[in-house]
Amino acid sequence: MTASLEVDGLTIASGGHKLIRDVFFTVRPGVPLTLLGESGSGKSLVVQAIMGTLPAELSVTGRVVLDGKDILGTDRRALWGRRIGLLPQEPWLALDPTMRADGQVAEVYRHVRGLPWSQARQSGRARLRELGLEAASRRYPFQLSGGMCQRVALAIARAAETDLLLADEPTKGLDRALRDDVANGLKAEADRGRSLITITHDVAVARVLGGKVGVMLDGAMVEYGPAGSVLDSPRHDYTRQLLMADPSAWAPRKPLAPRDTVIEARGLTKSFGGVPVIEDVDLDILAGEVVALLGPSGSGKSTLGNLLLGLLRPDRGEIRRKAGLSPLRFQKVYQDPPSAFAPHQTVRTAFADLAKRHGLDWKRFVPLFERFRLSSGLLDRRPGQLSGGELQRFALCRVLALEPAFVLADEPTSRLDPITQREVADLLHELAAEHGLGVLMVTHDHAMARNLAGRVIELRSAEPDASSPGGVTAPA
Amino acid sequence: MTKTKTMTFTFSRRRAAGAALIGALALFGTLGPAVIAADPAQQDLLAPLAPPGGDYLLGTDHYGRSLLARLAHATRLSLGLAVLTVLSAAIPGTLLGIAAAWAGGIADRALGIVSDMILALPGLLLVLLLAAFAPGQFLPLYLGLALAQWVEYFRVTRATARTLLSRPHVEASRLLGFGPGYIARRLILPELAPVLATLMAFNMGTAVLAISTLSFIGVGLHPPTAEWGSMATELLPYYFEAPFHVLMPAAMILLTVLGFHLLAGEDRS
Amino acid sequence: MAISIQRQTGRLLAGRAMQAVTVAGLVGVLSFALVRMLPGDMALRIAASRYGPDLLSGTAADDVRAELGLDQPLALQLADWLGRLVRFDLGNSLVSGQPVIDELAVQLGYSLWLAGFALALSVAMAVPIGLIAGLSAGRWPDRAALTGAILLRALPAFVTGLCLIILFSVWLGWLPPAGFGTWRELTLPALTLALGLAALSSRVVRDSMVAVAASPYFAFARVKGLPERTVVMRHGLRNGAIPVVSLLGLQLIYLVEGVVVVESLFAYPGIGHALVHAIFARDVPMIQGTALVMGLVFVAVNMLVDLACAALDPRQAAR
Amino acid sequence: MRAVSVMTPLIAAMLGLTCTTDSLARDRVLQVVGPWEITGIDPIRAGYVFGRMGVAETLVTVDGDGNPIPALAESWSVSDDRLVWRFALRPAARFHDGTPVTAEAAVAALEKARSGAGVLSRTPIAEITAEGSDVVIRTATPFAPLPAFLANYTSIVLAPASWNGEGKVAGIVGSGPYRVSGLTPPLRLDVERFDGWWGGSPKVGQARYLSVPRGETRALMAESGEADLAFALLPAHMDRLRRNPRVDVRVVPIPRTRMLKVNAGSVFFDQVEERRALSLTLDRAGMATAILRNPANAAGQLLPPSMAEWHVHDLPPLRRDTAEAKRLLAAAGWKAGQDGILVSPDGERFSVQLRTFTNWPELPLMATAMQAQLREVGIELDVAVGNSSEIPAGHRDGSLQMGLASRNFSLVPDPLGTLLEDYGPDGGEWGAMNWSDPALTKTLEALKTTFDPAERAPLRARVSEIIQTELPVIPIAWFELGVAVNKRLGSVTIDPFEISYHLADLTWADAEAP
Repeated sequence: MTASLEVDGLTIASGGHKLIRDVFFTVRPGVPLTLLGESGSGKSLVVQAIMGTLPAELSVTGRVVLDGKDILGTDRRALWGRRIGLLPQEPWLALDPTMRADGQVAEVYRHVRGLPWSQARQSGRARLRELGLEAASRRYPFQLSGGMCQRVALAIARAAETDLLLADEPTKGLDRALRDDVANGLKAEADRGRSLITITHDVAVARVLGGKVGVMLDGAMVEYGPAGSVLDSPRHDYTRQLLMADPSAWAPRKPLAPRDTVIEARGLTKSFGGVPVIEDVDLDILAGEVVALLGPSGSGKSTLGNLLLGLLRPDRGEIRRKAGLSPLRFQKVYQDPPSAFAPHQTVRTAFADLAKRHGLDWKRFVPLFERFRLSSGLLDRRPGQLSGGELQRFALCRVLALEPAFVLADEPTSRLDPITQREVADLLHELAAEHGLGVLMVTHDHAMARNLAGRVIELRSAEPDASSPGGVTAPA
Repeated sequence: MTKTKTMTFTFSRRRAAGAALIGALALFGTLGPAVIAADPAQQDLLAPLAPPGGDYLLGTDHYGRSLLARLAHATRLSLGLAVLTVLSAAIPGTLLGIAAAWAGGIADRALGIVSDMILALPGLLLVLLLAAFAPGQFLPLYLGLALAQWVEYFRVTRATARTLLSRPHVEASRLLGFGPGYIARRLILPELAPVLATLMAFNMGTAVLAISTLSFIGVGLHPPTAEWGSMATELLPYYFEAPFHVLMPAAMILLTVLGFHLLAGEDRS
Repeated sequence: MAISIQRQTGRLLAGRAMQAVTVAGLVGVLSFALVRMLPGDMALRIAASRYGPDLLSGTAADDVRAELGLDQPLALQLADWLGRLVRFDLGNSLVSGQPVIDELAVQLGYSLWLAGFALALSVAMAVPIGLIAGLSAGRWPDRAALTGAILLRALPAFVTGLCLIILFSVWLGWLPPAGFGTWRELTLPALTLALGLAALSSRVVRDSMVAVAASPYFAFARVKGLPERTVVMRHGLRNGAIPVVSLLGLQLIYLVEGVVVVESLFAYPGIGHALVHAIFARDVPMIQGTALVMGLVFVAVNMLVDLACAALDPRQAAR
Repeated sequence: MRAVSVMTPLIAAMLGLTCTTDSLARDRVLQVVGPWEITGIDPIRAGYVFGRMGVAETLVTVDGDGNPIPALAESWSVSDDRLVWRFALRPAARFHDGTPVTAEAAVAALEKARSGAGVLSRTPIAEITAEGSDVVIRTATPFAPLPAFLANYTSIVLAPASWNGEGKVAGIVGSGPYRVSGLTPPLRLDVERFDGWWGGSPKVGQARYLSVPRGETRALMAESGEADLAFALLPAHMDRLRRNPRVDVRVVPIPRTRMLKVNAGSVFFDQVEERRALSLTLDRAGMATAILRNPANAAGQLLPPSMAEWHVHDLPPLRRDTAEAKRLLAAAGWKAGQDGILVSPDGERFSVQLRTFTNWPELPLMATAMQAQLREVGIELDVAVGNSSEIPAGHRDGSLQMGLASRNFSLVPDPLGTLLEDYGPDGGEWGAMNWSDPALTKTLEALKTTFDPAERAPLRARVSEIIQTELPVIPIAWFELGVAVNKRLGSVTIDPFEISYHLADLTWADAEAP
């Protein structure tokens, strides 16, 4: 049996405010649908509306027709795992931390499909084997990499063999190589004749999946059609922006004119618990240049950055800063903007305290806010009430107010949607040029590194099983 | 940590009810002794265990003393002792906890060992030994309870502060030039507040109950001092003739625990 | 991985053993010093506890003083205790004259039975109640459980215990009001303690279940299509139990020493009772012995909790 | 929800067990409860429990009036010079290990008792020897109350097997109707019938003594039928138990008096007027009614009417008269100060500490009541509730001002033993402090050596009169022992001297004929 799903006129409202307006699409077996849009565009609400997990206080109208039957407003619990499957976002959080991988697959066979335990376990292991996870089947989620977790989740989805599969941001938090792996896995599910709906902000995923694409903006579907036509000849402005924002589509930046060295490192070595992470690294950052620090996760990128800032102490080696610079002029921009602000303080308090601490005049911030398009209304909100992009811009303001000479940007765009990501990257580049700022940008995105930075430094992987420690390979 | 907790101290209906309850108790304890004419030590051996109503609003105890007057005096003492004990334990415990988490290294380990030792020492031993120095007096009971309780705050604070200190916003604040004082006051304490509030609410009750336990085993305050725990203990033998009298001080303890719980806010999850 | 867990366990045991030795020394010295600093005539106190007030006399006290060598220098007495401790000899009780170790063996045994049974009862009450409250957070079962918890938490143990005796012994005639030896006598004191404990632990179970129920893995388990019961049993309980286990550890410690009221109300022999009497009687070897045993119980319980947490949570085992 | 379903069978199982064991519970172990803890096994610490439970016997015991009667000794005689006592042992007496009770064994046991803190150490015994089947005791001076001293529980006769090589008590091998079948100090003693007892075979096969420190629990044990004999009921619980159809409440006056010990060497109590004023201030009737629930317990004199030979009926009872008390205090030089508290001519405030303790739960209650009563005449009392040792300690170092205690006059069944100790020329730790009276000393000495009952009577009355006039201690209340007896027991005797529970005489009232 195969399923087809038709969504028509789906509207979700909170109070009088419409969060989703008139969304429509059709999914058929073998023709996957990808909903593309940035965070906050309402993609996840659509998934929740199909699953039947919308919060009770939201009102929903329209039709969600599964195989000719309108299921909206019915209790869909009985369909879960039988007709509708879900591939969760961030599977390393969605897998039970205290249960081994095979158990989490096998229980689907036992409790959903009613097989006896012995067969359920066998089938569970078979699913993992298919996805190349044989070795991982007796491990706990925390012992698996992000990509492996994603594949375990896929094995669970495959075990249920639901006709309809929903994938909610399946590549969130994964680096580029893993992203393609996941997209291909999903493609394979669709090719096996399942109906697939994928939600993502990653254009590349949409390209791999093919089928149909719907582009969402502010709760409305602004463009809908076959993947080829939407992605290659977009009609809506927003779709075009989205496509342009992908780092691979960026135009390479003008190289900057670096000046003297702000910070240099010689022979840096650091190990944690006996495992070397950084070994004998030399590095110079000049004023007015952007240097990209590339490497897969676990290669010691952030460690190196934190060593430079003095947040960690090296086991060996030395760090020299340009003479006469106050330590305050060495700053950092964080990967996850909300966590870089105290959750209970309004942004205004944070800036007021900063002004008070350093005897600064509030006036000094005003042009910065203007420059970063941050309206004063945002100041009285708490971090939880601001978007990642807004917070990251506030973070840049905060750092710039201290007139830094060196900024460590630790994956500053990885948690942002593509358009904001581009905006922040552009800002960093501009600031380096204008203020003669030395920027060390930690990233795992090769395209971004190539297009943004004057120099690229790549650290080798230092996976626990690889004996070679991280080291600099190729200064570009 | 994708969800950010907001620590607004909203004055919910629950909190308002808690504050009202504690306020009423505090008022009863402070004004009661002045307003109520009856002397809490005045006995009438011919009218013991009078039921509520009649000459005495809440009846009399086993010596024919006014229960209302005694409850008012007891409220002042018990509530005061509970608040004093909890504050004396919470303030140093929290400060040391933050200091240990901040300093790390040897200082942290040393404080950790001290707290472990105090936990391993039976709390009862500590209180009883202190009480043996000055039997019947207020100070040793208070000291003993505070000494036994501070460890709890220390451990909770140290554990929470340690994770907080490793969070990016704290690291950012250090890079931005803020000192330990600011970080402790403005960044750590507000995050700890809900946990500490719950702990303190619980310990208010624990302190009152601990004193009642002590008076049960004969280590109470000098007579004729009125205090909830000893009132309940003294009236216990009359549980059948005057059950209401035994329950009155118990009810006061209940109201206190309830009030502080409501005041502390929602259960943390 | 098995090897690393074993090594981890080994290190944990070694750490706890060190702690045990430190606790032993410290507790012994501290209780000795404090007791000797106390005002009053120690020999008279001991005599009062030995012979009761009727037979108590100054001459009896003088005999006690001479018999126990209380007039020897303090340092000598302390060194004597430490010297014997190394040979696992805790000396004799000054009151009963019996070896401390024998008395403790009896009393600790009864205490552990009581504490263990109380703990089991409290878990049997707290887990289902906390589970229901946690899964219906904010609705009436949750509120009812909270009200009950505050009520039980605020009642002095002697009031709860008395109510239980009246209900189960006098009205229903099911269980004896006091005594010890069989599970019948054990039930009421254990229930009294369990109610107080369950008041707290049901809230911790509840909070922990709320956190688990809000977790992505709980939601995912539902989405997988597992029946609600299976979701709770397979993914809720174990994760929810992790914070509760550490609490149970703390509670067991509280139980072993905090049961004085219950022991006295139900005429149940135990270590809390022993400690209180030893302090009243200034029975230094008994104080040292009880404090020592309690300290070691603390260390042992902490160790069990560590091991239990590691067993429940593979992340902790690997850390 | 699942867990609830797990609980259900558990609860059901528990209820099931309850029912089955409930029917088994009538396996007839006689349960005795009392507040007294078993603080060890050696006779001087815990001999009372072995005596009361019929495990161990003394040579002599007393009848309900306190007259010595034979126990292990069949008969006794005293030599003409009144220095040599000869006790003839029962030939049929056997220890629980089967060995006969020989004079040598008895002598060994008594010598142990004499060397410890027991009452025998306070007698002028010179020598104890075995002569055939007789135990012969020689005293240095004539000592009339000797049989009473031998009736005390510290003088029980144990088999030689009771002591280990180091001379410490290792187990209790007595000769009574019951033998120890289990002992868990400090709370429980189990005994079973000993068929070799000289007095015949007891009806009740097994008995248990359980120490239950809380009065509430003892009352509830009696109420629920769990306890067959519950001793030392609190006054507050007796009315309720009286209404219980299953329980018989017996109240027996016992030779014990609660009294105030005062430091007659202090400025507060050195004049007899002050002590009388103190006595006149106290509301004995009120305390006896409110606290003891029996106005007849207000002590009109030191020794209660139950001690017929010592109580003097025509002695005017101590009474309350606060006006008279104020007058006497004024006469003694005390004037009211600004805060209402009396002040002596030297400016000393009449503020004294009263020490008492919790072994008898009513003592702190009475202390608190007296605190309020003394306040009315301008005496401030600081009530310090502590350990019983603080009164003798204060007596010894002179720091005691007042002490409230309960004094047993039947520890040695003849009160003379206690009186000699408390009111001798140097006072006593539980009696007079910094007070003595040559006339009293002389009378007590005379009593020690007077064997003729007719001569003793006036001497005894004289003792009571002197104490009543001089008030070296202030009697407050007499004592009665409340006992709840389950009606399924027959032939219950409550011993006012608390020497024996007479278990061997008890019967099951509802027992079927064998």
